[in-house]
Amino acid sequence: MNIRYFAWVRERVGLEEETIEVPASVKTVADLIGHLKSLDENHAAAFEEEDAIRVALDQLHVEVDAELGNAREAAFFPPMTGG
Amino acid sequence: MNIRYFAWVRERVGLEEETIEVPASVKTVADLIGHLKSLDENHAAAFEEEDAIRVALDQLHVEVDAELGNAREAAFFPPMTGG
Amino acid sequence: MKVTPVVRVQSEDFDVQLESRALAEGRKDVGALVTFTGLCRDEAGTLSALELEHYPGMAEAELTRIAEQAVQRWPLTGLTVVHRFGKIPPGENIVLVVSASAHRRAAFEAADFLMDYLKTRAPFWKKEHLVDGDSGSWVEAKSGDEDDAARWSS
Amino acid sequence: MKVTPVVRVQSEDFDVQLESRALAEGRKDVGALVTFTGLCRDEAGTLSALELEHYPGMAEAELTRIAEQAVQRWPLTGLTVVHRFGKIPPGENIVLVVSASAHRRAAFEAADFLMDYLKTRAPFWKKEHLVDGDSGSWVEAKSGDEDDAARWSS
Repeated sequence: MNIRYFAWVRERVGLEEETIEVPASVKTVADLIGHLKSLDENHAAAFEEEDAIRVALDQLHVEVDAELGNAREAAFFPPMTGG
Repeated sequence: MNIRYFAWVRERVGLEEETIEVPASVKTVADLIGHLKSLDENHAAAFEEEDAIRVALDQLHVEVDAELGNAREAAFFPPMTGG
Repeated sequence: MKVTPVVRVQSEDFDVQLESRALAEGRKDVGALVTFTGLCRDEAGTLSALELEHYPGMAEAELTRIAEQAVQRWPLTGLTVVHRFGKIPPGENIVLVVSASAHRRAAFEAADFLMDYLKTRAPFWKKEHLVDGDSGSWVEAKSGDEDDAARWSS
Repeated sequence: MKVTPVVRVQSEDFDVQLESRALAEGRKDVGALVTFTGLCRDEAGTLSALELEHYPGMAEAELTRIAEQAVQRWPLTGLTVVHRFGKIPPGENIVLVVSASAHRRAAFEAADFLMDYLKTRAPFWKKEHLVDGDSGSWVEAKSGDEDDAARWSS
């Protein structure tokens, strides 16, 4: 699965984008966050304030309880500040 | 006193502007309307629908119970439709 | 720093870009600029022009009073109101409001307020000229306009 | 007749006049044209630039979803949204919304709605670059922005 990071989430992870193998046990966005946090210290630090992070699956906003389903891309970012 | 008329009030009176002597008994805008109605048929027709007429004294919106005081100009017109 | 609104009543057209620039150019404290342009519609092809009558002197004075209220009520960095009079064909501009502020809500609300108040209080009257040659009737004030204006006094 | 919103995400500046004309010129059914321009402020001289990061693809998609909602909700004759990305110095444009309608309330509300939704839903993030050379912090979302957006779901 393709994972993208933006703004301070990107800075903390240290990556703009990565492709990961999703374990079969990972069904929801919350599961995916748990998995990403286990990867290394940077990921753990990035997802420390979980409540401050927003998620999109295939470029659509979703909540953390959303099923990953057949999504090909997940993106993690802080609350938006455009406009 | 200088009296001005706008829009359909002007068309019914047949005058843009006129200067009249205000009788001592005329104290308020309502009194003035009564006096104007007595002048001729055109004035009477213009003020027939009294509720539909708005008034300004010296270029400030007022209600019909306003005192004329030292006002030099009264204007009568329909509800405004600018913008 | 007190903002002095720019108010003009004129027969000639206005330039939205020019009026916007006057409020924003060379400044770094403007975060939001709202323009409202009111245009003459042809009412599905029936209207050949609107004729805007106004009360010279009071039109400027009343627009200034409304604009001063907006400046008191919202933290604006600039406010411009231009209203045309005379015969205006469909597709042409009638009225312009430009409001500038550090913040978007103030700019939006001030422009919205100004248009609502202007509609019910500024001494302008519209007469319709029809395509079939009739000089049609005077446009009637809408009760909805009074309701819109009343939103701001609650 | 269904209106198709114009949505663009770009690094280059936009021309408010050009975008306004595209919605009004040659038409006689537009009675109200509202433009909202969001500009970069210098925060009392402390800010040298804002850096706008965006999620390419999703930014366009999300702005289009918001614009389609506005078109469903209000009787618009046209709607345009342009959002810039990259480094933007104080005084320069960031975002533009232009809404056109027969009636002023629809044009005002659609532009206002679009800005509120855009602020909380379009994937853009601002980082401050400071005059003293620091690349400052990421701008934090304001709870007021969520409140503004919530006004439209009541």
